[in-house]
Amino acid sequence: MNSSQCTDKLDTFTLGPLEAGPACCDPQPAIQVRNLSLLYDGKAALDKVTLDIYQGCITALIGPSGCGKTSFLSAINRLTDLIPGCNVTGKILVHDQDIHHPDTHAQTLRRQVGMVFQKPTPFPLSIRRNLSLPLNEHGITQKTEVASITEHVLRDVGLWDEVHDRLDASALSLSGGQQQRLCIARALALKPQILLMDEPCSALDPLASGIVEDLICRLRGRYTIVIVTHNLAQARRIANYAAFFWVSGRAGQLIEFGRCQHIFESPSHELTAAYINGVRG
Amino acid sequence: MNSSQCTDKLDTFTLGPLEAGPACCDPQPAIQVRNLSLLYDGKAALDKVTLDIYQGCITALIGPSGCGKTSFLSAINRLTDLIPGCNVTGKILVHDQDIHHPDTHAQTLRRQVGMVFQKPTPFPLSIRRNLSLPLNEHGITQKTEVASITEHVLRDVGLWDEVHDRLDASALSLSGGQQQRLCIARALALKPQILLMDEPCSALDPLASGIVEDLICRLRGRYTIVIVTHNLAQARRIANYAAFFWVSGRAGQLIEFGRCQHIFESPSHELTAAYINGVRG
Amino acid sequence: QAQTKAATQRLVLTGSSTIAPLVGEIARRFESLYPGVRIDVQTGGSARGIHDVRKGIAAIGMVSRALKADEADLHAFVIAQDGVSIIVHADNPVRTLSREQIAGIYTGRITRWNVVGGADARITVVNKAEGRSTLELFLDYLQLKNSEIKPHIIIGDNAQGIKTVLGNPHAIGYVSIGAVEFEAQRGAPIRLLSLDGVEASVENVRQDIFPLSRSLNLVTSNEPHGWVQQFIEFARSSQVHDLVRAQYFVPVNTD
Amino acid sequence: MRETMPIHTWQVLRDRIVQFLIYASVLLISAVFIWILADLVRGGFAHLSWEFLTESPRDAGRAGGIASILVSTLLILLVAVLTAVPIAWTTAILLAEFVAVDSAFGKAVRFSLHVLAGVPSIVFGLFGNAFFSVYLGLGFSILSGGLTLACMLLPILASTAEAGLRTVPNAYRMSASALGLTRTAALVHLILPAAAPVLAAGLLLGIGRALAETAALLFTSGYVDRMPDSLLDSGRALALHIFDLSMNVPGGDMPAYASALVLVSLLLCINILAMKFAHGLQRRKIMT
Amino acid sequence: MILSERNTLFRLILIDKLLIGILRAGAMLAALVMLLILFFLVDESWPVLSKLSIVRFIDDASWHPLEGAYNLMPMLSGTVLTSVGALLLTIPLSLASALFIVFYAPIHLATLYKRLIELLSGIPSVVFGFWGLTTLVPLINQWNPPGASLLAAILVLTMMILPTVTLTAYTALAAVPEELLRNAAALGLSRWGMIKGVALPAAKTGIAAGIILAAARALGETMAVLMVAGNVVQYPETLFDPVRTLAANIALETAYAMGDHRAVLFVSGLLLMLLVMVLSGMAGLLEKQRHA
Ligand SMILES: Nc1ncnc2c1ncn2[C@@H]1O[C@H](COP(=O)(O)OP(=O)(O)OP(=O)(O)O)[C@@H](O)[C@H]1O
Ligand SMILES: Nc1ncnc2c1ncn2[C@@H]1O[C@H](COP(=O)(O)OP(=O)(O)OP(=O)(O)O)[C@@H](O)[C@H]1O
Ligand SMILES: [Mg+2]
Ligand SMILES: [Mg+2]
Repeated sequence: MNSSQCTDKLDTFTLGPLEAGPACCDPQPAIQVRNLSLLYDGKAALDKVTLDIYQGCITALIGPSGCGKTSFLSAINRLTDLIPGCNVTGKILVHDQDIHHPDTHAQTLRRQVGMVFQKPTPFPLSIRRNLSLPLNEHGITQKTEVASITEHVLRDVGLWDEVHDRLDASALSLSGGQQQRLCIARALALKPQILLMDEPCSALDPLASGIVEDLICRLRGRYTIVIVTHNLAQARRIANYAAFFWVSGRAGQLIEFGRCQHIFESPSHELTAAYINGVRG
Repeated sequence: MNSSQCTDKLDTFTLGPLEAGPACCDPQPAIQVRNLSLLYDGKAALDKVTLDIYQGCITALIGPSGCGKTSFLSAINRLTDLIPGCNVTGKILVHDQDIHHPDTHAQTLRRQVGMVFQKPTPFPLSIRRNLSLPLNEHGITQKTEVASITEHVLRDVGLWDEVHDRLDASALSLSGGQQQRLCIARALALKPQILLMDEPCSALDPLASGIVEDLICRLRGRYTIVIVTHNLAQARRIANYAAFFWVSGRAGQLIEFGRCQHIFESPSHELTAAYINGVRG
Repeated sequence: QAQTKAATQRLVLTGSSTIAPLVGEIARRFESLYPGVRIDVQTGGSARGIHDVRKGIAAIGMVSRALKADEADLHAFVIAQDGVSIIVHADNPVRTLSREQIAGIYTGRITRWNVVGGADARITVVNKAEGRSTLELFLDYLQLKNSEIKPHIIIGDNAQGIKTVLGNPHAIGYVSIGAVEFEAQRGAPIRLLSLDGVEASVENVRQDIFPLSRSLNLVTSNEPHGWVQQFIEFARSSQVHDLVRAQYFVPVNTD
Repeated sequence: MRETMPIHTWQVLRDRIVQFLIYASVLLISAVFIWILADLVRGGFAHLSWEFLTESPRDAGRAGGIASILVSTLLILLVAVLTAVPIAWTTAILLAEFVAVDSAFGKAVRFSLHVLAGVPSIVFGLFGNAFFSVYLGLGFSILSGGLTLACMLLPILASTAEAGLRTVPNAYRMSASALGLTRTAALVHLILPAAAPVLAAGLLLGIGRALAETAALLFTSGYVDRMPDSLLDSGRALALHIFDLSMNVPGGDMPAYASALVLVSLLLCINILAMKFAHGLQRRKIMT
Repeated sequence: MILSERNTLFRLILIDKLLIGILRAGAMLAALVMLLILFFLVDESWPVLSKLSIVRFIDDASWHPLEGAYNLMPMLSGTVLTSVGALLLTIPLSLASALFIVFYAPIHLATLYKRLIELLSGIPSVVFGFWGLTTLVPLINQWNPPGASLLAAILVLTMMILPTVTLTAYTALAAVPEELLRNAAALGLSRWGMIKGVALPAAKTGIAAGIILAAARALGETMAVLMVAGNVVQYPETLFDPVRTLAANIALETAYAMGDHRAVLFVSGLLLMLLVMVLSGMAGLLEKQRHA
């Protein structure tokens, strides 16, 4: 993908046209996870997870607390590198490229794989600077270009109308939901192909949560989205695929993966069924 | 209830016999809440809540985050006294005694109304001392009596077999679920009539959560239990009554109160229905 | 560049705290006569002055006693004479003490003032810290070793001795006569006791009849030249006699 | 319910006694400290004047003021802070951001800082005298005094800065990394600004310590009470001036009181500033 | 596929490498200072350490360096006695102060009192020493001369370390999780029951670390003690006897010392540093235990 192409796309990359993404007729794996195990200080948190994440789809990760969902996401964009004592084995291919290959740089990988956290974490800077800081760091320093990207991503997350007259206000002055949308915008500004979201709605009030959920739905198709959620209804509403994790023994394992309907309506594993029906967890 | 009577009861007060509590045929109010309003620094958190909690039953408080469930519990055992700027109006009768009456001592009230919190918080002392400290404070200093109560309550919460050989180990060395059961045991040691529980399972893993839930079920009948939970399935499984809170305007309000089946199967308020079905919140 | 500037135009003097105030005044006058020269005066005791001069840390050392045999490598220049005497608080009725009485007090044989004709109170013995030449002079006079002395308070400089005695009516100490007269002149309630029947005064020191007197020296390691020489000559000249007298020392006559 | 569970009177009594003891201690402490402060103000205020602040000392400090002393103090402080800050802060950043807690290098640096923090100031004085004054030949000078103080400030500045950096929420580092920012960029644009109030508070704390220091300067910056011309001149620090006036100058109590009052007021200002910074940080923490 | 469209990667990595280099250099320098200090202390004390046996510092008749008597023990005892005395006074008073701020005082009074203590922690030791010299010593002198004494030193030291202990105890107590206290209250514990049973045990390592820190400070304190302790080298028999501490000894004699005398003073500096290092090592251990 080169820059001119991106800017082309940006013009259509606003609230309206995005509404419907391309259909996923023939799913192509965007991320291939093979035998992924993850240890914190020698204690296993994930045990031999093998999974394909399909391009352009929303994949929901569900499961009880502590089953390793966050750890799984962190392994994909190598945020685990930052955690001392964290040891990852197994293979992860992002767009057919091994992320642990010595030629793969964490910084470029992370540019390609955006991430949104549970707690909205805008930087304690102005709204504008929140978006321009990562752009500048990635070599996009031209003022007009930065400004145009800023406007586009803010429109995309539906924040433009709410904040365009106070772009220089502190990002901390936004409400929780606005902050979370700003964080999504910030991730989008780098034009990633993949978006990892770790319970993006759970720290928000119901109203804001609904807005963010709508936003995620609108991103489907253009981005490959992996979303962790505790809200099963939400997973059901927005995801194409679902992966169910469970702690068996000490470490988290992938119990079942499949299309959302299957998982929710006819789970093949009894644990999944129990979890979905609220009997356990 | 005097001490000798208690000791009598203690003999039958173990894992076996407790299994089935007395049936609640004719519900008697143990707590009567009338027009309870609660303000933090002048900002209302609860608005005119009127509610009866029935003796020997489990009453579940449900509702979205921030609707004042914790505040409601704290008002009942006057823990709100500890929060500067917190102002409680309205009337609360615990076993027909006004808790705000000048003759009512907070310490005796709290002895009668035990409380268990979301995060397991054993004191950083030995397991034994965790139980003996409150007993000593309430004048039960005789060694044999303390030891016998310790054993009984630990049996009650199903912890005796797990810890009886290391009672002098630090309580912090227990697992999360064990810690929470120790906290429940600690509350039980004072022989309260009422037990308030603020999301007692939400910080635990599924397994531990299940054990604590079973324990709560076994306490039904002997204790009047008020439990806050975000897990609707859990509320449905264990509670006799349910109270649904919701934030309307700025302050939390009681929307609906009734028998558990009614609330979950045929809620009379549309907000309740929406919340139960996961459409909102 | 600062280094060379400092080396050519700055004189460092260290040593005896008895001499330091006097030299400080002399230096001030010298500086006003020769702008561009800076003279730093650091106190530290006579031994320190000798040490620093030998090590080259100071250009001139201040030594408030005659040089010893093993210090013959240094050049000494007397700038004034001083005596050391016993001091007590002005409220103390005792006027004179014999050599034995003093030795008795300082070795702890006499512990109360009424034994020597004073009030019924415990004596507070003030001694100087190790390394001060005043201490050496005093010990020499009493024929004692420092380890035999049983002090109650140990002080550093002359002024501290005076201050301690001022604050404690039952204290006894010994300091430079010059320093005491200087303070007494300012109204400090303090009294010098005579030694061996000789009144402790500047006049008696000048006449060389006071038993505990000493010469105040400036010492250098080499034959002085340049600014060092100029300063030493200035300090010995009659141009500064008023300063010497103002500090209650006895000027030397070089003329 | 009161009949069944009586509040034990001994419990109430015990609480009362403990409360009485605590209030009594607090009263005693406050009284003594107010006594000291009152003594300082009473003793020093009369002597305090504009001239006192703007004139150099005369007559061993009995007359004149403390202008040259203040200048020397300031210069010593400047040398100390300018030397210590870069070293201390880079160390702190390395320890807080770049080295794993259990790495050998980090452990070694941390250990040496820990030891340094425990070294008594008089020992710093000995070292400063042996190293800066004699070995490096700086003599009794503002420079050797300042450098000695810098060594003393090092652990204080480094540990406060490290603590400050650690209070910055990890979420910033994670988000920055997730956006592909370099650690340098995260440090410069996010972490340092967020930690700035604590860094400033730590710096002020260090300055306060340096300002109050006497023992380390005794054998390094010297006693000369004249206006210094260069950093190689000896200069007397304010705290040392108080020491000298009170110990060695008969009749020096009045100016000593006044100097002490000046010193305490300076420290008070610095403390208030430091608290303001720390407080600002607290507010920010609540906001985020 | 994973490619940046502009080649910024190289620059980014270079910047990080450069930064780490600079930081490492700084840290190295910081670590070096420690070694330098140790080296110079040992180097300066080497003339006597190599010549005299250690026993001389324990066994000599007394401290008369000019007469070749180098017994450091009276001063060591003076150092320890003043510090221990000050700690004995400080600990109960500071604990009371900290409890007052955290649990007893109404919020405004608590902040006011905490400000006072913070203000006091900033008062330089010379000022305490000066006050002790002009007020305390004459008072004690009237009672039992000479005034400058172990007692005066203890009192002045107490005032100096009291703010330190109070503030660390306050921090430790304030860090006791709110939930613990809420739990204790929910169990019907009285205020003192809550403090004694829960808050103090939970805060004990923090408080202990603060006490050790204060002890280290007391051992090394120089000027204030020098001004009020009388500085006679002896084993005190009563509280009213003067004493000399190691630190005061260094301050008093270094300016006048040369040769072996100076070297012995460096030895006493080493001894002092060793003493304090042991203490701060203990504090470090406690700290580690607390975080574990
Ligand atoms: N930094 C860490 N160091 C050590 N252990 C960790 C760390 N982070 C997570 N763990 C452990 O790894 C396991 C999986 O944690 P993870 O955060 O991935 O679970 P999760 O599914 O995201 O849970 P939740 O739903 O609560 O967010 C847990 O047992 C957790 O305690
Ligand atoms: N100590 C306090 N000071 C000020 N406001 C408070 C305090 N505690 C709670 N509140 C506010 O009161 C409201 C009700 O809080 P409460 O904790 O009772 O809700 P809750 O229903 O228990 O929520 P959750 O499910 O998240 O525990 C919230 O808006 C909260 O912000
Ligand atoms: Mg998670
Ligand atoms: Mg709550």
